[in-house]
Amino acid sequence: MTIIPEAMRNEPTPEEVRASQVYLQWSLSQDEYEMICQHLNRLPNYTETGLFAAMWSEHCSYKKSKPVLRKFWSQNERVVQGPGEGAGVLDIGDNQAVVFKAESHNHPSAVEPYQGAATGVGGIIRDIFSMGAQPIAILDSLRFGELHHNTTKHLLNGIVSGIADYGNSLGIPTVGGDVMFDATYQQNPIVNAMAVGLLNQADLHVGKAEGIGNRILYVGAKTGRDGIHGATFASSDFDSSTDQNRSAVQVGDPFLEKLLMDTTIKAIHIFGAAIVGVQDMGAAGLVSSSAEMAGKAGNGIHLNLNQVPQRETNLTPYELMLSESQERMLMVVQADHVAEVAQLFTDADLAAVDIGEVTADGRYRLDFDGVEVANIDVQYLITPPKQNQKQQVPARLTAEADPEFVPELTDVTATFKDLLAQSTIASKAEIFKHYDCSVRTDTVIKPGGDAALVRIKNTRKVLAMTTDVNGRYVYLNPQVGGQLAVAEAARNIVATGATPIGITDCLNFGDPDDPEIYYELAQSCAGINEMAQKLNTPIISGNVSLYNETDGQAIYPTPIIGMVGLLENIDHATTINFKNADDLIYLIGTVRPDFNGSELQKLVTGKISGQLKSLDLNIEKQHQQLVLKGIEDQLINSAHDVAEGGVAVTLAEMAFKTPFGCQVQADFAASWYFAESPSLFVVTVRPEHQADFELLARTQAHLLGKVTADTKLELTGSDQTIKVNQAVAQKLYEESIKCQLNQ
Amino acid sequence: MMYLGKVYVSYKPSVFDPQGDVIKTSLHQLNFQGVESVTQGKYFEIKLVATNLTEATANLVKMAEELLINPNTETYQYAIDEIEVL
Amino acid sequence: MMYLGKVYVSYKPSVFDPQGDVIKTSLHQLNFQGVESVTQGKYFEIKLVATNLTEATANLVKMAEELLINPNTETYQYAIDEIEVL
Amino acid sequence: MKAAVIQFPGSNCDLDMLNALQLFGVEAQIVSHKATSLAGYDAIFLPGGFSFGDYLRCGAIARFSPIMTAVTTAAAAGKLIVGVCNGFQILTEAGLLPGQLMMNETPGFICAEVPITVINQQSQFTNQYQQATITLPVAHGEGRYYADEATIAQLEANHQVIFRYQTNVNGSAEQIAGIVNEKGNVLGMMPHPERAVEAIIGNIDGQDFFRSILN
Ligand SMILES: Nc1ncnc2c1ncn2[C@@H]1O[C@H](COP(=O)(O)OP(=O)(O)O)[C@@H](O)[C@H]1O
Ligand SMILES: [Mg+2]
Repeated sequence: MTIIPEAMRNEPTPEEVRASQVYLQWSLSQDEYEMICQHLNRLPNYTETGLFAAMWSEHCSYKKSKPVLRKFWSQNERVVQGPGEGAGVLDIGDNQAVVFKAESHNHPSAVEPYQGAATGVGGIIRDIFSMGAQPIAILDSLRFGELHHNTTKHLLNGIVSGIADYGNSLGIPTVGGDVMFDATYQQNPIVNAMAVGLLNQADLHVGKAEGIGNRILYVGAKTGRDGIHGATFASSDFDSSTDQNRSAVQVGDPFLEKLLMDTTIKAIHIFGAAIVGVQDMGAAGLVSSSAEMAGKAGNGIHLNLNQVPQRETNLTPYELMLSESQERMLMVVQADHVAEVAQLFTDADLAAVDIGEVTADGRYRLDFDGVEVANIDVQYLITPPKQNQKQQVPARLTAEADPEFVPELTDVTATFKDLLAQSTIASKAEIFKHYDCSVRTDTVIKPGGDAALVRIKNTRKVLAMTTDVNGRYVYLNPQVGGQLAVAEAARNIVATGATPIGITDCLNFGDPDDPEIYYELAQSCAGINEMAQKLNTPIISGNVSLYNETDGQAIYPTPIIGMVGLLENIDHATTINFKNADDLIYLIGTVRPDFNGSELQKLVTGKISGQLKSLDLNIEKQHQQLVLKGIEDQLINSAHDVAEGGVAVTLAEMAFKTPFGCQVQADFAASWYFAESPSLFVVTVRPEHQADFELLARTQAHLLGKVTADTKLELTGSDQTIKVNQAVAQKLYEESIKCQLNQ
Repeated sequence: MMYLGKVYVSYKPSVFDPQGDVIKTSLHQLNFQGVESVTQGKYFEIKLVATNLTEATANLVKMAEELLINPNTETYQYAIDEIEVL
Repeated sequence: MMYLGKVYVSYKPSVFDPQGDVIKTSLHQLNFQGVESVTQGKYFEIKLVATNLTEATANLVKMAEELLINPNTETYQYAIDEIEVL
Repeated sequence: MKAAVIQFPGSNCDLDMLNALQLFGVEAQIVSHKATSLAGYDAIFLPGGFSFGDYLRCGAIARFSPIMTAVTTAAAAGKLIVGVCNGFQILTEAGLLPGQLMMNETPGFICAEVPITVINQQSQFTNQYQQATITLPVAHGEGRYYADEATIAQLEANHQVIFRYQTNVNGSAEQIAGIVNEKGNVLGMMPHPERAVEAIIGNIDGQDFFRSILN
C-alpha cells in the first residue's frame, strides 16, 4: 500500500498501531492482536485493526456468552428460523409466521437516555422488517434505580420519551413491557426493547450474501461519524471517573425509518427472490452486516467505500466501516435487478447505492480512492478465538443461609396500602400513557393487563406478548430465578387465553470475566432452558448485554424474557378484570410462605436476602393448562397471575376499573396474601359454572370467595383481615409513580 | 436587577440533525435553491434576577450547562443584557 | 457569495409555552431561584448562496415567513452575514 | 361514495382510515401526496401520523405537498374534507381551518380513551349520533387547539365547534376537540374515530361518525 489516500494521511501506520496499542482501547486484547498478526503474516493496518476490534467484540461476536447460548433449546415443530438471524420466526398456520426479537440499549441509554432508547427501538424494528415481516408491536422492558433519585427521574423521562417518540412516529403500537425499580440499577439502567412482526412465509428473507456476482446495495440514511465503536463501547464497563466514551452518541430519525420500513417491505413483496439477502446495519454498522452476510454464505465480499453515501466530508475507511449511523440496511440483490430495486428506494427519498459485490474468493476486501485498504479472510474475521470463561459460585450463595424472612405484620391493611404504592408494584400507566398502543387498530388488550393481545386481521387469531423477569429472584438463585422468569411470562400469556409458543431473551449481566457473574449467566440460562422445554416454548432469538456494572458493582442478573403466545379464537380473549358481582373467585395453586426476594421483604427490611424455594415445573405447567382449558371451555371469565405483591395485589388489580369489590377468606395468616409463591393464578367463574369448573380443576383450585357489588376489598386470613376501599387502593396504585416523578 | 439572557443551542458539527435535513429539502422544493444547509437548534429567553451582570452571566452559563444543553450532542452561545423591570 | 442567516423564532407573548414552563420549574428545582420566566423557541442556521446581501436577506425573510414560522403564534428575528466558503 | 385517503410521507393512520372506510362499504383508495388531482372523489381524508416527521411544526411541511392544491380546490367545491390528528394539523397549517394545534399543555404524547361531547349533532360528520356523550381514542403530543379570541368567538357563534373534550386532556381552548370551517364541509379533529369502529378492539363510538358521512 504505497499511496495513502488523502483522508487517511493522519492515521497511524501499522507499526504505529502496534506501538501505541490503540486496539486495547477498542477492547481487543494483546493476545488477540498477536493472533491477528500471525494469521495475516503482517501487521494489520489501522482500518483492519478496527474491523477486528468490532467483529471480535462481545457485542458482535458473543464470544464470551456463546458457550451458554449454544445450550438454548431452539427447535420444535413451529420453528421456521431459530437464533442467528435478525429475528426468530415461528409458524402460526395459514402460511403466516410471527417474527420477534429483543435487544438491549443499556449503555447508550445511560449516557444519552432519549437517543439511546429511541435508537434501541429503531434497531429492533429493523431486525424485524429485515426478515420481510411487517412489525406489528413493540414492548419495552425497563429497570431503573430508586425513583426518589433525581437521576432516575431524568433517565426515566428521557428513556420513556425516546421510546414513545420513535415508536409512535413509526406507527407501530407499543403494547406492553415491564418496569422495575431497585438500587442495583442506579448507575446501570436497563433498556430492552422487543419487537414483534407478522410474516407471510413466502416473504421470508435472511441475511445471506449468496450468489457470486450479486450486488451489495446500501439503502437508507447516509453515513456520518455517529457512534463509532458503539459495539466495543457496549462491551466494556463504565468507569464513572472518565467521560471519554461519550462520542458514542447516535441520533435516530424515525421519519426516515418509517420510509425505510415501508419501502423495504414493499421491495421484498415486489422483487421476491431477486433480493437475495437483507440485513440491518446495527452495531459496528457496515462491517458487521457485510461480513456476517458473506460469512453465512461462505463467500467473499468486495466493497468500494467511495460509493457509500456520506453525510459528512472526509470520512475515512475506518469511520465508514465502523459508523453506527442509524436507519441503514444492506441488501444483496441479483445484478440485473439492482437498478430497479434502488429506484424504489430513491423514489421514497432514501439513499440506495450499489457499493460492491459478492465474490468467490472468501476474502473481505475494501477499496478506497483506488487503494485496497483491507484484505482479510471473511471466516477469520467473523470467528473470534474461543473463550473459556471461568465460573464460580458467588459467595452469597454458599455462605451460611440467611434465616428465612418471616414477616410480622401488626396492621396488614396498612402494609397492603404501602405495597400498592411501591414503584415496582404500582401502575405503570404514567409511563405507558405516552405510548401509542392503538395505532394499526389491532390491539385487543392494551397495556395494564397481563399480556397484550394483538389480533391478526382477516383471521380469528390473536398474538399475545409480554416481557418479564424479576432480577431479585435471579440474584437469590440464578437457576430458579431463570425458571421463574419463563414461568411468569408464560402465566401472563396464559391468563389472556393464549398458548405460549416461543421466547426471545435479553441477557443483562455484569462483567463476564468475573467468574461469579459468569456463573449467574450460565445458571440462569440453564433455568430458562429447563422451563422453556417444559412449556414447549423454544428460544428463537435474543440478545446479550454484559458489563452492566459501574466501579465493580454489577446489576442483579437480569435475563429478560420476551414471550409470544397464540390464541386461535379471538372470542376467548380474557382480561384480568372482574366481570360480575357474585362470580366465584378461585385460587389456582397453593400459597406458601415465599417471602425471600419479595416486594414485602424489600418494603419491610429495605433489602433482599435469603434462599428461594424451588418450584415444581410440572405443577407450573398443569396450572397453566388448567387456566387455558377453563378459558377455552368458557368457564373462566377473568384470570390474572400472581406476581409481585402476592395474591392481595392480584385481587386488587382485578377489581380496579370495575364497579366491584371482593370478599375472600383463606386459612393462612393474612401476611401470606403478600407471599410471592410460584405457579399461582386467581380466576373468576360464574356461579352456574361452579360444578363444571371444580370438576375440571379438582384439587388444583380452591374457592377463595366472591366478587361483590360494593367496592370493598376484604381479604381475611387466619389472624387478621385486610380491609380497604377499592377506590382508595386504586388511587394509591395509580398515582404513586406520577407523584414520585413530580416531586 | 433584572436581566434577559438569550441562549442559542445547536448540535455539534458531526451530530445528525434530521429536522434540519427535512427543512432543507422542503426549502429546495419551495424554490429556495440557494440553500446549502439548515440546522435547527433551540432558542431560550430567560428572565432572571441577580445582583449584577457578572452574577447573572455566571448563572446563565450554569443553567445552560446543567439543564439547557445536552453536552453529548449540543453546544451553545449566549448573550445577556440588563432590562427594565416593567 | 455565501451567507449565514440566523433565525430566532419565539412565541408571541400571549401564547402559552408549556416547554418553557417545565424548564422554569426545573430550574427552580435546581436552585436557580432568580429565574422569572423561560420561553423556548427555535434557532435556525441557514447557509445560502446569493449574489449580494440584499438578495440573501430578502430570501431569508421569505423563508422565515413562508415556512419557518406560523404567523398565528410565532414571531422571529434574524441576523445575516457573509461567510467564507471553505 | 368514493373516498381518497391521502398518504403523506410519515402518515401512519392511513391504512387504519382506509380499513374503517371499507368496513362501511366506502370505495376508498390511498392517494399519494405527490398526486395533483382528486377528481372523482366525493370525500377526502387526511389521516393521522407524523407527516415529514412532524419536523419544524406538525403539518408545516406537508401543507406544501403537491396534493394540497387539489385538496384546497376540493374544499372550495364543497366536497367533504376530513383531517384527523395530523390531518387536522395539516388543515390548519394550510389555512383550510382556523387556529393551530400546539404542544399539549403538559408536554408529552398521550394515548387514552377520553369522553367527548358531540356539540353539534347536525353537522355532515355527526348527524347520526343519537347521544351527545361518546368516548374516542386520542393519541397525540401536539393537540392543544389554539386560536385568538375573535376566532374562537366566531367558531362558537357559527356552531363550528363539533366536538369538545369533557376533561381537557391537552389544554385546548374551550376544550375544543374538533371544528368545521364556515361552510361546514371541512372537518378537523384530534380524536381518532377510525380507531373506534370495531367492538373487538374496545370501542364503537366512531361508527356514527362514518354513518354520518355516508348519510
Ligand atoms: N414499560 C411499559 N410499557 C408498556 N406497558 C407496560 C410497561 N410496563 C408495564 N406495562 C404494562 O402494565 C401491565 C402490568 O405490568 P406488570 O406489572 O409487569 O405485570 P405482571 O406483573 O403481570 O408481569 C402489563 O399490561 C404491562 O404490559
Ligand atoms: Mg401478570
